[in-house]
Amino acid sequence: MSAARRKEAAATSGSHAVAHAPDRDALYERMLLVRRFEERCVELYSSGLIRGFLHLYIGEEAVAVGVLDHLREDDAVVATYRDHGQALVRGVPIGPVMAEMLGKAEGVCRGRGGSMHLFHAPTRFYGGNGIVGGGLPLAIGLGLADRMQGRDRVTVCFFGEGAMAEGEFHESINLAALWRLPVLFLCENNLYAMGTALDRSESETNLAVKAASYEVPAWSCDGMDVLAVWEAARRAVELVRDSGGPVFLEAKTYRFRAHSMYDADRYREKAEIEHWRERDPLLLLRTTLLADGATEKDLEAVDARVTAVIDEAVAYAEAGTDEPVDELLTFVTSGR
Amino acid sequence: MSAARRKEAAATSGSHAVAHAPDRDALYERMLLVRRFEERCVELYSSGLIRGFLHLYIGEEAVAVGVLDHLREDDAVVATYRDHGQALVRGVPIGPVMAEMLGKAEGVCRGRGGSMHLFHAPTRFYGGNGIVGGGLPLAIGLGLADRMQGRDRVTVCFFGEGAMAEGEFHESINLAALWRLPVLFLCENNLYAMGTALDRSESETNLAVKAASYEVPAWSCDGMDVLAVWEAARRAVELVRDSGGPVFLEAKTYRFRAHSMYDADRYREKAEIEHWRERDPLLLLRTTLLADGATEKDLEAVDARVTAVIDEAVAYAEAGTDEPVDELLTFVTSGR
Amino acid sequence: MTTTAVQETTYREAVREAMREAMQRDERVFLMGEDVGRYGGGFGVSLGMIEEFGEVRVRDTPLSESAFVGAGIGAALGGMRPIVEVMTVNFVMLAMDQIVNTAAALRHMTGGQFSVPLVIRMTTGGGRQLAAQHSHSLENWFAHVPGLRVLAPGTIEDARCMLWPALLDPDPVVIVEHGSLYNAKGPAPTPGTEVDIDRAVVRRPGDDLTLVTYGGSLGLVLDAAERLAVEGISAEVIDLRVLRPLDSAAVAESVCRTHRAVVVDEGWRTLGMSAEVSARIMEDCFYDLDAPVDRVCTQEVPIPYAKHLEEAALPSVERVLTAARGAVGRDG
Amino acid sequence: MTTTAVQETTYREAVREAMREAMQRDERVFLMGEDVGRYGGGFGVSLGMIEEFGEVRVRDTPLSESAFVGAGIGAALGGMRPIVEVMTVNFVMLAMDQIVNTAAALRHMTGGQFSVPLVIRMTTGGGRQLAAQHSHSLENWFAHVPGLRVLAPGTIEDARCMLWPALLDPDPVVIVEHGSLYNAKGPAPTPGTEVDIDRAVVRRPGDDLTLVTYGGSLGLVLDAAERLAVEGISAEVIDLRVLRPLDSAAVAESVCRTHRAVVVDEGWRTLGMSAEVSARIMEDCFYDLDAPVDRVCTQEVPIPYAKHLEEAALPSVERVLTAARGAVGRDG
Ligand SMILES: Cc1ncc(C[n+]2csc(CCOP(=O)(O)OP(=O)(O)O)c2C)c(N)n1
Ligand SMILES: Cc1ncc(C[n+]2csc(CCOP(=O)(O)OP(=O)(O)O)c2C)c(N)n1
Ligand SMILES: [Mg+2]
Ligand SMILES: [Mg+2]
Repeated sequence: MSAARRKEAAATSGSHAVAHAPDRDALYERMLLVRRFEERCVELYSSGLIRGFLHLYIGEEAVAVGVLDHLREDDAVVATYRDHGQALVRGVPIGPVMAEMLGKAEGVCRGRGGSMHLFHAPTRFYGGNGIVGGGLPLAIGLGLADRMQGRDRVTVCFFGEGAMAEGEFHESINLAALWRLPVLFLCENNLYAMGTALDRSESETNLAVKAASYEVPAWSCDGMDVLAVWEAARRAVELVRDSGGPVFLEAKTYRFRAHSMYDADRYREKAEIEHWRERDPLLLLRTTLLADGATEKDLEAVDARVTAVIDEAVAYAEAGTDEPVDELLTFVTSGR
Repeated sequence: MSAARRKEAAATSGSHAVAHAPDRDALYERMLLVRRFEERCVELYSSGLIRGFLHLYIGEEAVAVGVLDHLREDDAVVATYRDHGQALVRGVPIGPVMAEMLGKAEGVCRGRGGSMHLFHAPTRFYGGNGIVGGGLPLAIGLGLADRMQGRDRVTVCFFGEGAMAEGEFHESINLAALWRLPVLFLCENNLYAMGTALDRSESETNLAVKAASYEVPAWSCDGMDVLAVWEAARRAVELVRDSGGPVFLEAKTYRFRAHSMYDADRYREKAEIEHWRERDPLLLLRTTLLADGATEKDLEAVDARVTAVIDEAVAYAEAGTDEPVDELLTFVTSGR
Repeated sequence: MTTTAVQETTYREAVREAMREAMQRDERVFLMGEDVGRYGGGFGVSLGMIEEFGEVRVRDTPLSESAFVGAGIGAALGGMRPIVEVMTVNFVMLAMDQIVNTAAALRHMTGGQFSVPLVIRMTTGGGRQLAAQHSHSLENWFAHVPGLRVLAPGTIEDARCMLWPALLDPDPVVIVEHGSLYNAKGPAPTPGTEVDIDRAVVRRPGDDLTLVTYGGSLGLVLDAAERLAVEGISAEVIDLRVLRPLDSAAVAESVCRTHRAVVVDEGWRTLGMSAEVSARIMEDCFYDLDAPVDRVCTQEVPIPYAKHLEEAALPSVERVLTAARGAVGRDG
Repeated sequence: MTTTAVQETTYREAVREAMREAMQRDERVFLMGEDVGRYGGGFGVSLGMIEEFGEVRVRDTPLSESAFVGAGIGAALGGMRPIVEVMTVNFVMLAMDQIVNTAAALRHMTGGQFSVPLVIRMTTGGGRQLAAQHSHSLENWFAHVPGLRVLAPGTIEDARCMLWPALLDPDPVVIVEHGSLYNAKGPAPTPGTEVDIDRAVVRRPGDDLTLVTYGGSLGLVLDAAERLAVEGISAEVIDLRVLRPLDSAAVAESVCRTHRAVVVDEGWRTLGMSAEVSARIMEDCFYDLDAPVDRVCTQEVPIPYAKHLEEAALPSVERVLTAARGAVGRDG
């Protein structure tokens, strides 16, 4: 998309840009979409249609949904290998996403990327990085380009709490603070990096305190409560946009599933998982919606709608074609 | 040196291990030795006998002298490319150090290392690293070995304030804090990394605050006042040894010379340099000594002694031989 | 099927047994890396070891490749014998400085005063649809660096038996384990088997041409040799297994006898291991060669996720057959 | 001496002029790296540029190689045209992950959606008594990686003229500048000179053998060719100058004509650039070769500080002469 087109698009994408109160129904539907999408992915993995690594976001949906609601179309998103949630919520078209998971030519990355590497230029979705912490330098670079070109865009960079031990985190947030780059550092603290608990990874486990030591405004929110995320992220995105400098936001969350499909999940207590499941973000919002007057039937209808969307995406993906093998070397360079 | 021999040596090296008050005369003499040594190096560089990079410690002598006085023989030192001061003060023999600068077979590293890479096994001097921040991981590994083997040794790791922006600093101090490794992180803050001023390198310029964010005890001292360094380092080394965990000490200092012999020093104000020269560590201690009763003649005698030692070292180095070229491939591997 | 007394094992178990044995024999040996403890290793290699040896000797590290590889260097200098696991080669780029500028250079740079008895293990290679960032084969980078020894165990026996001599080496050793080998099954090596970490080995004798390979490609090259035999082409298969120092003599001995060679490795073709092997054959066997040495490598493309594309990128039995036939002048 | 109108310049100034021109032509171009601003560049290359372009476009970075190289990638994606200076190749290992796993892989991994128009410049090589950690030549590592273009300007003209086309390339370009070239003097290229960043170039024609080289070794190879001429040996000198994609055709054309070749580069011999060139000559010219291709590279040792040892380690005119004489069968 050209800069001009993007500007225009941004101007018309009112719902995302200027909401002052959350649209709870929409948040619910988006979270459910991510949940059901990934549940379907598990099935497809079992039947061998999806292969490689598959990292599920189940349990963490409130984070992407609460955060990305505040972005304009011309803002940018940098994600990790656990990226289905961010991609779908950002608006990357679901059919091509599913086709990518299946390695089809119709996939967003024409089958080259797979689950870990979703990218989408039109929504400025910059992946999808399999290297822990690898997206951080790229994100500050996007911020640098915005600063140098005088644009008031925001780049949101997602990363796990485990990534904070990497040198890349340190170097990137320091540079962002020094140069005042408009980047939201969005830490998804799900307490584990594969099997490594936070307190075995960071000497300072209060991550907002840690980030604040870089002179970056930093705070935490309840990552299971989408409304709490929404509010915290609203402040954060606004502050980045208004100040032009970085902000750090920690969302305290939890993954209900194993790290990836290969993980036997030996390092966590069942009781701990159960405890967090009680705070399932879908459950929490569902309770609120019901209390606010929605009916079970309303919510079933949402589920049905979401399922239909996913069915369609799967059908699209399954009907997809294989990229011809003689295209193997396309896209290595521009071939200029 | 075998562990047994080292233990023995440590037991008899009383002067370094158990001093409760600084021996000011000795500190003065050591600082002067470093100063005169490097002044001689400049001459030798001009006459082409020393080549490559030469980074001078002139102005910063109080740091190495104040810190290393507290080490036992079985403790370890990790230095940077600006390592002449640390090496000499640690007790690496001056003749072989000078021979190394001249690339002679009689050099500590048989001419392979040069100025940036002084190493000395008997004094557990682990160099001499040309990669900024490169010594930090190695230092925590030495600490790890000590912890695993139940030894109460201390490893002092010197690095510049510029190194703190590197990912290696972050990863290393975090690991040291997590694993409680007996390492003293000794930051020589001379305000510049080549031409880059501290406030263009770190978003948080209070370096002790920065280090404390890793849950590591951290404080600063006046790096121009050797007695202040001595006292701060005494506490620091004691705390590392007693607690078994890491400590961070910042010495606020200044280099009077350019970064290296290639540097035209365009990035600093003359006035700034002059201002710091007034706090020359040798000048400060000299004033104290004179006030305490030493005479000009006493101090001249020290100078004469030091000069004689250096003359001898230079003579030793100049009389040194070239390593035979057919030894080129020796020491690449054990040749096992 | 068979009911012999020989115990079956896997490559994964062989690596684990090698580490267990080393830790039992020498208390200075310990294992550290990301998730080697509670998780049991990214590929399950160290499963159960933290229970057996405790968390002091099986150390989970934070995500800090540069620091924990460097800590391994320091610990080695401090008298320990660390085995550092870098989960996969894909992440080792973050620790490259420590490996090249410190571990490999230290002995020489210090005039022989210090050495770094460190073993760094890592999973390498593609073939499991892990896409561009998780399918690298960078053993050629390590093999370029003086001061390192680089081992590529391609069999269960080598996986089981190369670790101990690697730990005895006073110098840093990098061991690359191809990820698709972990599930390989076979008989457990008899206790006490000694394996050379200096020399290549002939895995299959032959007269018509030499196939040179190692690690993850060994299996497909042996398969290709089998099929060539059916076609009446007798291929000798050399498993380099030591990538540095490269055993050129073994390769030369074979090629000067067969007069033809194909080199197979999973790295990208340009400057992959095969380039060096080809250049050495040029130097050592030029006057004995009857055909140019050919290379079968990975196509020069970041490895794609889609199965059919990934397969097209990686070396295959078919591509080895084509090259081999070409070398002996059939269908060439 | 001469009073022609041709302006004298240096390699250093040529690089600077190239950057100045680019920044004048395209406001998206900017320079960032350690000490490129106030200090004027570790090797004085960017002296005066911060005064001319201001600190927004000539950006001093903290010591954070991974972050600022990665920031270059992001800035390129964000529409800028960054020139990132990594002070020397010795420090680029800290940024290797960003270069290989992101910059090089992105276009393919995204199915062609994104490209990374980034130029990364760095000083390389030895010869200045900087010892083991400051004398690397790792261009072969970059040349191994699909998705990168790698340039090695060995002349003032190339230093002056390769940057602009590199900036026009939609893909990441690594430019290695040998540190001992900066002071090289010669005529300034006439304005508007265009230089190819796809093709090698013949620097000296000859018939008896081909000497293939690039970058920091070009000078000594030309010297060697001069001396060979005196001995009656006519050596063609090919300057690869583009290390990826490698212009094998140019090499093959020459070698198939001269029937003999020596490849010279300053990397360690095993898996250095020469290995690939030798392997390609094997593939392209086997039946035309009259002698094995020889390589003159750096000895396999971390570069020592002492002058005589360093000289013994690096390629020299003498060593090229010996190899060349060997190749043509004199004193061989
Ligand atoms: C540099 C690097 N090291 C190791 C890995 C292997 N790995 C993949 S995910 C992961 C855990 C990351 O944890 P965290 O950052 O907390 O994110 P989460 O998976 O919890 O979302 C590890 C160790 C990797 N991909 N990259
Ligand atoms: C990783 C790395 N990057 C860049 C350099 C080049 N360099 C050498 S010293 C230096 C400045 C270091 O500053 P600081 O850490 O403050 O130490 P100081 O020189 O002031 O003692 C730089 C940039 C290097 N040697 N290593
Ligand atoms: Mg996590
Ligand atoms: Mg400094």
